[in-house]
Amino acid sequence: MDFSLSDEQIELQNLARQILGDQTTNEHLRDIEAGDERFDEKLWADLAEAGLLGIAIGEEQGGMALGYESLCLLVEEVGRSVAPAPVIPVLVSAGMAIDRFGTDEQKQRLLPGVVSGETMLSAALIEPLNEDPERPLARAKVEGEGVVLDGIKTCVPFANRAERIVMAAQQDGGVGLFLVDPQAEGVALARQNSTAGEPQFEVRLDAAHVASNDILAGPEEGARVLHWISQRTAAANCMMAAGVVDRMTRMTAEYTAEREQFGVKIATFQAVGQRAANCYIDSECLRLLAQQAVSLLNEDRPADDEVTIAKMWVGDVTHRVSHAAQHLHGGIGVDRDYPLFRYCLWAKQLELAMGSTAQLTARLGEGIAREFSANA
Amino acid sequence: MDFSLSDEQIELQNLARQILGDQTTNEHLRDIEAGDERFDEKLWADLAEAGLLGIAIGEEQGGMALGYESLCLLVEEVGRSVAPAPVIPVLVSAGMAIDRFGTDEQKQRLLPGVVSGETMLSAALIEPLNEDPERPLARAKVEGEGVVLDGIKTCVPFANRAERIVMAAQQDGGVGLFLVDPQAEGVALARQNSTAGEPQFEVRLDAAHVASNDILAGPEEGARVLHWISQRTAAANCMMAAGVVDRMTRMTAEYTAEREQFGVKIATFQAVGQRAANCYIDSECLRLLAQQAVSLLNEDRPADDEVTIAKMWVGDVTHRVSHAAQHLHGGIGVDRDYPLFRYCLWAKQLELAMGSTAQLTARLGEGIAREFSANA
Amino acid sequence: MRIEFTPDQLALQKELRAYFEELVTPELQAELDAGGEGGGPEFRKAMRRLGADGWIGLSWPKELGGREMTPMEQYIFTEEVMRTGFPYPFLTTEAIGPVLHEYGSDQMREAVVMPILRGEVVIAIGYSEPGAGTDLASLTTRADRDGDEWVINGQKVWTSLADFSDYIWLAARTDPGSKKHRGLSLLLVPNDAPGLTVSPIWTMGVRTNATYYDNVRVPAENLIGGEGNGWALITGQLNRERLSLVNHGSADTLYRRVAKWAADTESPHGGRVIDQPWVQTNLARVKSGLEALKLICWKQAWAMTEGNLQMADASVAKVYGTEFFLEHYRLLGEIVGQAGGTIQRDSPGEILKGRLEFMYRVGSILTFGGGTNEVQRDIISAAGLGMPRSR
Amino acid sequence: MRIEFTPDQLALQKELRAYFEELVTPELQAELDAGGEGGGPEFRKAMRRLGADGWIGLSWPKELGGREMTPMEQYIFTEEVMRTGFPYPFLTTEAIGPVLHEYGSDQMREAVVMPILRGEVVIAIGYSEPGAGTDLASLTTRADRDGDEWVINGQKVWTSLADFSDYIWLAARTDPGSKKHRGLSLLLVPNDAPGLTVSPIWTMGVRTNATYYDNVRVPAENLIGGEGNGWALITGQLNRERLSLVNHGSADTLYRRVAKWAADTESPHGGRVIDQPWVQTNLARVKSGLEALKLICWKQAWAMTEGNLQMADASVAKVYGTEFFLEHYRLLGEIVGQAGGTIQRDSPGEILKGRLEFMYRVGSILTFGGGTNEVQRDIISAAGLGMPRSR
Repeated sequence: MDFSLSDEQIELQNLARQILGDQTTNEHLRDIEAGDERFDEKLWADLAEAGLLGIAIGEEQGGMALGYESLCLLVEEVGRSVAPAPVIPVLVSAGMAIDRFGTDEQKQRLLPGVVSGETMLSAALIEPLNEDPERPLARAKVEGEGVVLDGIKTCVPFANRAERIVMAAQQDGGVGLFLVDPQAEGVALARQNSTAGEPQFEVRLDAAHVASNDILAGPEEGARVLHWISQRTAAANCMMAAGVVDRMTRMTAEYTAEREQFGVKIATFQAVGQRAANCYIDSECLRLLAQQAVSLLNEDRPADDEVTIAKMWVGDVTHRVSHAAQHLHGGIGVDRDYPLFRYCLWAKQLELAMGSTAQLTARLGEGIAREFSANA
Repeated sequence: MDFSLSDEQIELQNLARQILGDQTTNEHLRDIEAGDERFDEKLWADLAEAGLLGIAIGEEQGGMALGYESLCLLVEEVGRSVAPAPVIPVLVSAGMAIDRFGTDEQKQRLLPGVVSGETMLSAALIEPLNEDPERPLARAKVEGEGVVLDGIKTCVPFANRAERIVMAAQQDGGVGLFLVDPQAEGVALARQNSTAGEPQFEVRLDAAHVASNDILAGPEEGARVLHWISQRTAAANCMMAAGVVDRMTRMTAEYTAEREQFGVKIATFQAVGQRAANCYIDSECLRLLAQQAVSLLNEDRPADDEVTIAKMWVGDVTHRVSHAAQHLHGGIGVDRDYPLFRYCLWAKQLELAMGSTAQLTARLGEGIAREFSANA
Repeated sequence: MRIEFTPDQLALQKELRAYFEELVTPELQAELDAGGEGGGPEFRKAMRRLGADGWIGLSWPKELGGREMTPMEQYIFTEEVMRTGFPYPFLTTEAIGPVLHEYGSDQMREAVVMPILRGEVVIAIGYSEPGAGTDLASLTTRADRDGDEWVINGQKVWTSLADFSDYIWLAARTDPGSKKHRGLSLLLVPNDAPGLTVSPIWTMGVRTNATYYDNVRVPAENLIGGEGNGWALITGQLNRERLSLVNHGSADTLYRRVAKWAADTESPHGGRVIDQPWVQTNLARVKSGLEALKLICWKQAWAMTEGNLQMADASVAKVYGTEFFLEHYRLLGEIVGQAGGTIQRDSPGEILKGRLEFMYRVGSILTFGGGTNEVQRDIISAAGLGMPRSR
Repeated sequence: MRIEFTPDQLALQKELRAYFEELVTPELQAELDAGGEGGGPEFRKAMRRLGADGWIGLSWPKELGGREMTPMEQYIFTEEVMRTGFPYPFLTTEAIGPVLHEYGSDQMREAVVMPILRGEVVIAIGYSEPGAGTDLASLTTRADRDGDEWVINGQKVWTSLADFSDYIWLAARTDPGSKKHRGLSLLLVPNDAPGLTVSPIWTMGVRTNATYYDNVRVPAENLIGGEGNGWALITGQLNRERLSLVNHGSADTLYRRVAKWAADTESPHGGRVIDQPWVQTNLARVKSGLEALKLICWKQAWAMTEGNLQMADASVAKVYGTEFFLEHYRLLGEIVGQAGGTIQRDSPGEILKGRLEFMYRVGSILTFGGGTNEVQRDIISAAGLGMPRSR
């Protein structure tokens, strides 16, 4: 049993904190958000420069091969700073999946650019009215050496900038996983405005051709790979949420320790302190659950329930802490001139992505029924 | 729209408060509870003397025919005083049902004694592993003019003292309702200790014979009558819970306004006041919901959802307020020398009787799905 | 007890529902869907029509052109307005209008009050300041007498509607040495007064405003209700505001829209969205919470009609309603999922016009706005339960 | 990070689980099922066997006959004990024993400490008084020096186990003029001391006791740890108590029992109890809450092993655990229904030996016992978040 980080991980964490902290001042984020897309090219380049984009990418591709758990420390810091840096789609859902399951050619073609910050990737995990990443409705038909895709994906982050988008489709014999070029013929992108401001796209596939060297997994192994990606994306979301929630909680403690009403610091009202304590408890629980899921996945151990439970907690905790933080701040908490609102918007996004608490509770319950029936 | 009581109802309420208040001092209840059964014969006689047992029984039987809503005022006061007086089983589940659906002979035989306090009745609404009152598993077989019953009923209050127990059984063509003599051959009672201390019994029916004049409803109308009884029993439980919760809340306010720790009244800790305020809000919501259900049933209007929702709130509110009251009292709250514990025990009993919140939520949800599907 | 609408009340509800269905034209709906809290040309047109049809001034005496409605009837009106989502300026028509009529000059009655009744005037509220939110009595904006005028200097925040309103109903300190709630007065400031600037505060949801007062001059008669009498008027208005904050109508409409959507929408893996037990559970929890909200609102409207509203009960409504709304949006948001909860209106793939996405962003101000819920709970434990106050 | 037991830890867990399965004979189980917190002959027998097998004194140095276990290993032991429901006297063996060994006389080591290690002695805690619960430092029971003895006068409440314990570990004021936490000392009082009377307090759940001290005399050496040093010993012990209060083992066992019952039990209208979606939802909510509890406990045990336990985190465990338990019992209680939740053990129709009925009645003391949760939250906001204190 060990809850501590290695020295190497602590170094990574400090490095990430430093780079992200410097470049996510309220003023700077406001400038970025005044632009067309909530993305900070310089920050991305700096993360690349520091090697952080290669944390979980193999050394042969220029990465550091330090694994998923270490990468999730970066993800947590992105949450803590709400940096406009798509670490989960690029590095977890797509980058790590290619590093693990891709052909040598795919790795060599795509990953060095990811490490250097020049290549963006993304993953398309949900579809309209079908938010279960593991049961895609899109269809793939073999055509020659490649496949042809039809279907719609939705809420795909940064699809416009991605060199390739990882996506799944039903095909004869199972589920296949493909690296789709968003600029290819038959692929149409439509911009979607999302709560958190992350640029997202609806991706329509109309007989979109995927060449054979862009097949990530065939129907025999696709389901397993897709499960692998879903789990790691979900657990990374949990770590990001842990960062968001931790910062919201501390920001609230800091603000109420300064803000005066009725001649006293409002933190000295017991109702304020007790509610902040609830946020602390929630934040602590969420981080532990996220860490457990991440550390098990890091060692490729079974973690289905652990991931589901961590994601269930994300929904509850983001909801509770986001509202508590806004409430204890009062008006300034929703003012776009003060940094809290970004955390609240990301909290909502993370609450609903990769399954809502109600839905996941039902799923976990079904699993429990199976588990105890098998025992019976 | 009118939330007020009539002058007559206010008189009844005051009368009930006076009689119940006088006879439910902590000392007196302790004496009663030291006995074999938690039942106060003198109190019951006094309620009869004051006419309160006849509130909802027809004038021809010696009652006042003031209806269900007025009876529920008495029920609420029994909750508020945790009096050892089985008003719901005797007066609501059995008495009102016989008054409404019984034959003249049944009414004349049983109800004058109920009004005078000499005749006790009860109702057996649940069975082992089958807590849906409207779907009995017991079986009735016609035999001559009467029927023969087989099955098991559980948690039947005061079965030992009842002249007749209202109970339902499946029979050819539907559900029948019967007035069962607990002393009859083929009926065996086994005492059950219950959380609230109410004497309850498992009632085993082994070819128990019911004479034709003890049939309350035949298979054509039994389901309707059973629904009528279930709803009124459930809504009366809600009113009793409203009384219990109101008293727990006020007792907590009174205690914390007196109790000192750290040199101050503990009520002046904001965390204490805020939590007591939550109890007040819960208590207010519960009373309104219970009143709505009761007032609709009083006029024989449809109230299925209203009763279900009120009962759902009973589960949530009794749980929350009971724990808040115990917590804010500290140790004395669980001490059987101080009166709070009785309210907490009744709170638990009422929480789980007539359906738990989780179960009823599922049922209400099914109804909503039907409602909106029909609209579609 | 009779916990149902009377036939007359049902008839009024029906009349209003039909009226509003007609009032909200597709053009108005489009303007409302585009966000904001009113002020557009369609909004103005609808207000004038409401005035012409005699629906403004519900609570006013008939001799003033009002309807002399009971609070119960006003509640029914409010609920139907809220169902449509129309940003009816209740504070202008029901709170400030009557005060202006009672205390204003004849000239002001002609110039402001009659136009309010005709639906031509909207008034913004200028109370909060950067350092005076929950502790409103500590505000520092001042108005100094200079001959026949008051000269106003200071800054307000959360002056919602000020970007399109005709006047601002401003709280200022007219006795500079006074402290807390003494020495405050209310002034009616025309939006076009020189020295007044309005600058937007963009929140997570809608726009509100900061307003700056740099030697803004208003005639002496624009101080309403007497010098130093501001606090009573402010608190009276806050109590009234609280009533329209927690209304059952809009929450019920949203529930029905989501339930209908779930019943009408096929799930790609078979069945409809509403066939899933967890969806049913969420809907049931919403319905159960709504039922309590409805009864709290009804009881409050009834108690006001009877002249019998308890202080604690008004606070119960504020706390319960505002906290329920947050649960409500969340439970419904889970049903519409990531797409319904995070894709904004007018983006491809949005669900129910992005309504749940929007409600999350605007809904969170209610627990501290209109008197923070901690203060309300302090009121409940003191006034409702007789407990000694915390401080 | 490695958020799993190591192979050694798993082996210890396995060893203990097998050991306790054997230790809890049917006779002992029957005695435990009959309620109470120990003290019966089977309990005494099991304690002596635990002593003989070297399982007492986990945290003690080896030279004292202890096991020198790390806090992580102690946690595993505690969890396995809690799974069985055996009322192991942790405070006697892990908190008071070592203090007596450190500060007690040789004679006392022989007469009390060694018997503790052999499982022959149980000690009750006498801290709370009628007027000193949460505010423990205001206690008034006094001990006055008279020659070679201390003379004790006063009254304690919540002296659990005193009805069968061998000693009472008593907090008393030895400096009569002192206030609050100064001037308090701890004394070991034999249960058979003249002038000591024990009278039951019957609670909703188990029995506890009031203890009365009427000129009770104990030798001077029975004051342990130095005159006036009581407060540090008391708070140290309370911190330790908090750890065994919120343990994952018993809650997890109850969850598994109910889930297994629901999977094994046919529903009369078709299917099994566990096939109902709402039952699955309740179980999932329990499991999700248990998972957090498990990790909080693990982290705490790990942090103690590393010598790195944060003050706020110990309070997080206390608050989260005790409030979760109440939800836990309720969610499981709904599954077993009215019969399972309200019919007591040994009545016909009870479910799972009335366990859920019982847990409701005893479970509610934890949120205020062991340091009330409001105080814990004050600690969290101050120590964990650096917020200024309320008072």
